[in-house]
Amino acid sequence: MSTTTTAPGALTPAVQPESDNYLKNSSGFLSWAMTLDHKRIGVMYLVAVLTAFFLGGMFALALRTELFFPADSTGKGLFLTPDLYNQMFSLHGAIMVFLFIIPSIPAALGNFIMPVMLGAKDVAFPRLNLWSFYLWCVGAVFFLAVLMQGGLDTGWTFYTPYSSTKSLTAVVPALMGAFILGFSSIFTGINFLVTLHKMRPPGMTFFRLPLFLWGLYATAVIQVLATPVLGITLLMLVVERSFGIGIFDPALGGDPVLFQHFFWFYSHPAVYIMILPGMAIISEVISTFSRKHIFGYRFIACSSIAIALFGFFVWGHHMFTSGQSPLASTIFSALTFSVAVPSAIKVFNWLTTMYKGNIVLGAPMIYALGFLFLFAIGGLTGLFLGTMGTDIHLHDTYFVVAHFHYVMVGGTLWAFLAGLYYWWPKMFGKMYAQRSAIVGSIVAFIGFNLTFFPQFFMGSQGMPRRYFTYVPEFQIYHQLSTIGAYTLLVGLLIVAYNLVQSLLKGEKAPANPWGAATLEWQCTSPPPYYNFKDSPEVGDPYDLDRVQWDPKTKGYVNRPDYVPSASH
Amino acid sequence: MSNAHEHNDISHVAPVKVLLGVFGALIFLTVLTVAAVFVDLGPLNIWIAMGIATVKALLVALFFMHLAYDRPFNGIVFMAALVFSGLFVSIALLDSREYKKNVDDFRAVTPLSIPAGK
Amino acid sequence: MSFHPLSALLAAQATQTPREGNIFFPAEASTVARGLDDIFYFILWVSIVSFVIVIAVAAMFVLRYRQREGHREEKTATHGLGLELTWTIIPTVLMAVMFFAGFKGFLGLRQAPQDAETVFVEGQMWNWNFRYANGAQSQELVVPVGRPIKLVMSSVDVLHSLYIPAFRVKQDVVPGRYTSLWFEAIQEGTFHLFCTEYCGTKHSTMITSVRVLPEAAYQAEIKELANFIDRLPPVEAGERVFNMKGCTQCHNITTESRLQSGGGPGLANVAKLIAEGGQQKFADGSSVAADEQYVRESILVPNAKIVSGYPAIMTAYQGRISEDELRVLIEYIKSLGN
Amino acid sequence: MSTTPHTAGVAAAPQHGAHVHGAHAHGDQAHGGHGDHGHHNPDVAHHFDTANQQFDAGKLGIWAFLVTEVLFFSGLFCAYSIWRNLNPEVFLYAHHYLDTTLGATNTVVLLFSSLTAAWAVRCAQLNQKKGLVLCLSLTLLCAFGFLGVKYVEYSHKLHDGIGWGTAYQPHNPKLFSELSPSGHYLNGRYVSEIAAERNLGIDGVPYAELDNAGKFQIAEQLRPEFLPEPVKVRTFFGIYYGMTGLHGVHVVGGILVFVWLLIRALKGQFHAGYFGPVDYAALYWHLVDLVWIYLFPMLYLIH
Ligand code: HEA
Ligand code: HEA
Ligand code: HEC
Ligand code: CUA
Ligand SMILES: [Cu+2]
Repeated sequence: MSTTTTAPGALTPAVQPESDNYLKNSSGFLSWAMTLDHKRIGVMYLVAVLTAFFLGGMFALALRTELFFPADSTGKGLFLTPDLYNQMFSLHGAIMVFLFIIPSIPAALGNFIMPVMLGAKDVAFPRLNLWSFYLWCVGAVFFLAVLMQGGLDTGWTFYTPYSSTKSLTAVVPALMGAFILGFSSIFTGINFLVTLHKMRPPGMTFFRLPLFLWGLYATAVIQVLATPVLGITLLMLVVERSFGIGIFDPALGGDPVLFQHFFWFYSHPAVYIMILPGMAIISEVISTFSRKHIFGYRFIACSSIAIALFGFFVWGHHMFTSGQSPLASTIFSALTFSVAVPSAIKVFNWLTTMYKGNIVLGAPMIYALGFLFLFAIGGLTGLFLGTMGTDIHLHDTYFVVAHFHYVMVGGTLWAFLAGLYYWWPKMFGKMYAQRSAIVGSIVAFIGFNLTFFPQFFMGSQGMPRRYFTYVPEFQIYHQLSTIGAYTLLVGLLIVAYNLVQSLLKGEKAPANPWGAATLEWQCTSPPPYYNFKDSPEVGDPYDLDRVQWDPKTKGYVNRPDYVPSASH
Repeated sequence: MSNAHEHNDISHVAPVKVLLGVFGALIFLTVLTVAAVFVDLGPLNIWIAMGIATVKALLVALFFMHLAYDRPFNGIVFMAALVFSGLFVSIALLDSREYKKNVDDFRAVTPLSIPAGK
Repeated sequence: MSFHPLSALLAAQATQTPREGNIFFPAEASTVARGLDDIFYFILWVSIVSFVIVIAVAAMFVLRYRQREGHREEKTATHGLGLELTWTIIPTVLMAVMFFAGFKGFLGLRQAPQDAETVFVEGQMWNWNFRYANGAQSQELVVPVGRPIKLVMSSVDVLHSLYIPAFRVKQDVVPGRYTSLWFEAIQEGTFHLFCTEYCGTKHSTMITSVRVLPEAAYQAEIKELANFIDRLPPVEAGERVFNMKGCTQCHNITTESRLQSGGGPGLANVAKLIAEGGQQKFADGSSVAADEQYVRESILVPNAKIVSGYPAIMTAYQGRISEDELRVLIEYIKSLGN
Repeated sequence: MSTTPHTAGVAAAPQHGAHVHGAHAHGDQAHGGHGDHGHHNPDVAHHFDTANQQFDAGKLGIWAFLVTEVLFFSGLFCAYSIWRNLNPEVFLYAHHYLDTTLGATNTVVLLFSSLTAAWAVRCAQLNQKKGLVLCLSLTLLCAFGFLGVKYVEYSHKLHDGIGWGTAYQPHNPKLFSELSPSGHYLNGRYVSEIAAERNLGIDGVPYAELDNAGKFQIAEQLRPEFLPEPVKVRTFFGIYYGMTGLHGVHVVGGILVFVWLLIRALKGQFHAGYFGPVDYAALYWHLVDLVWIYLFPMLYLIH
């Protein structure tokens, strides 16, 4: 536990009795299952999304294993039938998107960190927060039911009329599951939106919010504005499939392209639900681990909002070949680039933050650097897809698969892991072994690139996605990719081992191991049940002069002679 | 009723006069919409009906829902909903109109027939 | 790989010599391919340069400013409008160029020349059917070299997408409407034609070829395709129709059922029944004498009578098959009993 | 940005003495309300500092929720706009099956319930318990009335085989050209309207004075205007049921909420210092009303 002399104005981590920490203040199954504490809900979410990630990962490995060889001359695959393969990628995509990546950063890490970082006692609606978690569970149960009832083979995009008339799998339960998960996500969004507006302690103006909170704010805006449209789309599809209403089914005079408008009106903004919180974590980590004030705070904050809002105008870039009119395609293509600009701004701001810093290569920073590398590739390849002429060739090939794994895995997953390693000591009060954390990260990095880099080439050469088998010239790329996937598995297993070890044997974490200036580091690790007895003093969240290294606690403590600098 | 009674510390209290007045206006506008149907103005009819509906919606939002007295931010939030739904509907509509010809051409050759009981 | 940044912006058409295939692309076998590839290479170079800058700068900072004995961070400005505007405006300009190049390339892909010859395409789970102006039909696409071809496409069931990587063209095939694309092949040879919109079990084998032939050979080929029914013996002609209409997707010509992989009964069964004068049993418990009339109905309106044990997934061929084709097809099915 | 939410300080004086303690005393301190967890205003949850903050948070929360509701409905509005725009004949043809009188009745019922809901908030704000109970009960009554009318409408249609999707199987193939089996539609306003407009009649006897057989004959004459039935009529009913059904589900949801409010109101849990739930529920109810304000002309008054 850290101790220090108090300076007027600066806040000291209060010495709290052990029993006060949120993990120990009560015990028993019900104390978790019925908890309204955002921290416990965050931890439950964390366990839940990691389980989903593991399951989705297993499906991915099945895909990759099958693709090691093309089907033989009789059409038989290595160990899957075409139908099973189709179910694998559909469930892989649906689980990864709806159960893992969308709730990952906001609902797991965000839930835990956001109120503490803000200096609030809880989110605005704790009960709604718990509801959101249980809705996630119900959604997950629906997906499990889908697994029992013969899978899902529509792809995660549920395009009609295949999904409404032809598929023989459990489409309706899957749609219901995704519908419920949508509401789980909406509830998180509403909660965060209100918390950030109404629960800010005195002095915490909008432009003093840490960038992680800006990211969550922008995310919440998308969750509230876009997710309901997913809800109604899925509901209409349920009705279409069950009763044959005819809105999307051409056999009844409906329009399948309209369905795609409905789907992507949500699902494009949803990719920014996935990346914005990730970018926000990177802003925190890079500043802290470079020991530098973040560069261009306002530009970063505003670019998050810009991405969130512009992200609503570009959905049609998924539909350039769908039969959408050239007029609409042109509008969507032009606007697509307008969303890419704020992302570029962020990248350059992060770089400048590192300039003349004192860069600590801890595990979170290694992940942040990995993010920079992988997200740049993922984002830049998005430009090939946003360009109408080239997307015609690249659409629905492995080039797209590679693009979105680079942004979702290389981007969001890497940021998620950066955040997990960053806040782990705060969440569980334990330090982890830096060395094996970094080894895991590097193995995963190599495995990831080996998996998905070859896919760019086979994609631009014409390998279509969602293919159970393929023509021989693509074999070498597929084999590299499969080997990469197993390497990635090894890397992630090291990560999992490292984290479990830390729980079992880790050293006790100081209140502020990395020397960050945001408020969550002002309370003990793990935080007390009430977060803060008194609202903490709010200052510039990136003024790292506030703290200094204290060899006694092996952490940072508040500097006694600290005077807040006027500049920002 | 004296003004002192009409006060609440937390939020604005809508005066009875306003409530009844708004209600009266809403009923009047409903009658007006129904009446407007009997006048054939071609394509204008729909716009008149929607226009009246919008006036009604505004009345409800401003007075019953207190937006006229509320924090402006709540109004902005609500406007966002309308703007984004408008965006969604209008672009989807624009696109379907653009490719309508491809559908019509096809249907001219292959008329739609919906089997009974399907 | 050779690269001409300016040519990308001009989105040139047929003027330049096409390139051979490389790690990025198959050979440029249509008039539009080269221009589109140039746009790709333009974006590629912008990406490579900005990626290298980003990563080099990051690496340099990590090396120079990493934490070590005696090194301290230095205070620098926390914001700078000039810098930030620079890296807002430069990417904006580059992306504007990408958009316009891509837009022009797209228009080139969408506006078919007036004199293009039309070929009708019908997508079906999981078969392609091409119909030419002279009435010929084929399962592979046959086109002449050096002449624009316009494909007018529709689907009878779900979404498909016609993709010819060597031509850099792709367009979804949508039920209930027409979509179209055009190309002009500039190289003889055989190229892949993929279905790239997920369409169920055999999406990955909904593959066929494009054969690009010299004009004369092309004319001869479609002539042969047009009147094979008159020329060939009925059973042989029927076999061709059988393959062309996608029946093989769901039916074996033995007695073996394809139920497991989402298909229908082996057609030798019904052939045997016809030969023996037997009855076919249906899902609703009824049965009917298996004869030509029954086979005919099974093809035209398959859902009228559903063979017991099978789902009603066969698509109706009413209006999609000519009397002649039907006649030889029935002959062929009857011949399967032997 | 607006002022920080914490400045407001003092909670409204509640009517019961029991509520007067705790937070208010600290109103003018810099960190108003902090550090007194021991004696908190029982109406304010632990993580809020003041009743005002709690109310504001709830209010923004409910507005954000209404945003999601609007976007949720927007999907159906989108489908409607596109179908109506591309297939106007279908809409013109099929909407005659809807009964404008019932639709208008329901509009008035809902508007009235909106008035009582708004009034309920006022009563709660002013500590008028009796008024509050009355207003909530009236709102509930209207909600049931609305559903009752909807039930009548739905059951008439279903009786004629006009369901949605696969259940769209009009019993009588010539349904639209004749009196419907329930005698409900074409003998109603629609035929009479046209007949009046065009002075239709038999042997100089105007339509209105004809017996049923005569009316039937006129309906027969009007047939060609309706025939052949546009193929996609059933999708109109799909949209009709979809929109009114989803709206109906929201009415049912509203009923549950208002029952809960009524119970709490009877227990005297609302007062000038704590009436958030009444306000939030009323906002929701007004939105349900707003949706109907559009649905009514869109579905019933097509020209
Ligand atoms: C985390 C999720 C995520 C993110 C952040 C993005 C970001 C982007 N995406 Fe991606 N995308 C997906 C997830 C994501 N995407 C998914 C899941 C799909 C497929 C769904 C499916 O079909 O199943 C998809 C598909 C997809 C398509 C459709 C392809 C097709 O099907 O044909 C397109 C087309 O425009 C596209 C474009 C873009 C663009 C322009 C960005 C931009 O926002 C990227 C901006 C970033 C940068 C530009 C890089 C960083 C900047 C620099 C390094 C500075 C230097 C830059 C310059 C000088 C230019 N994406
Ligand atoms: C977040 C989203 C996400 C993630 C993380 C992944 C991860 C992976 N994906 Fe996936 N993928 C999608 C989203 C995602 N994917 C989507 C949306 C599609 C489109 C589906 C469609 O077409 O409908 C798709 C499609 C897709 C395809 C294309 C299939 C086809 O078109 O035929 C392939 C093929 O290689 C693939 C592979 C992989 C691999 C190898 C991984 C690997 O990265 C997986 C690695 C994970 C593991 C191996 C699990 C190990 C985990 C642990 C050991 C626990 C770890 C614990 C801690 C870290 C604490 N994916
Ligand atoms: C999408 C899959 C599919 C395609 C394509 C298909 N069929 Fe079928 N077919 C079936 C199924 C399933 C059945 C059994 C159920 C039924 O009777 O409809 C069937 C039944 C039949 C029967 C009756 C068989 C019996 O044993 O009584 C005949 C004959 C037939 N098909 C011929 C054809 C011909 C000829 C074609 C091509 C022109 C064709 N089918 C294309 C799926 C298909
Ligand atoms: Cu046809 Cu995929
Ligand atoms: Cu997108």
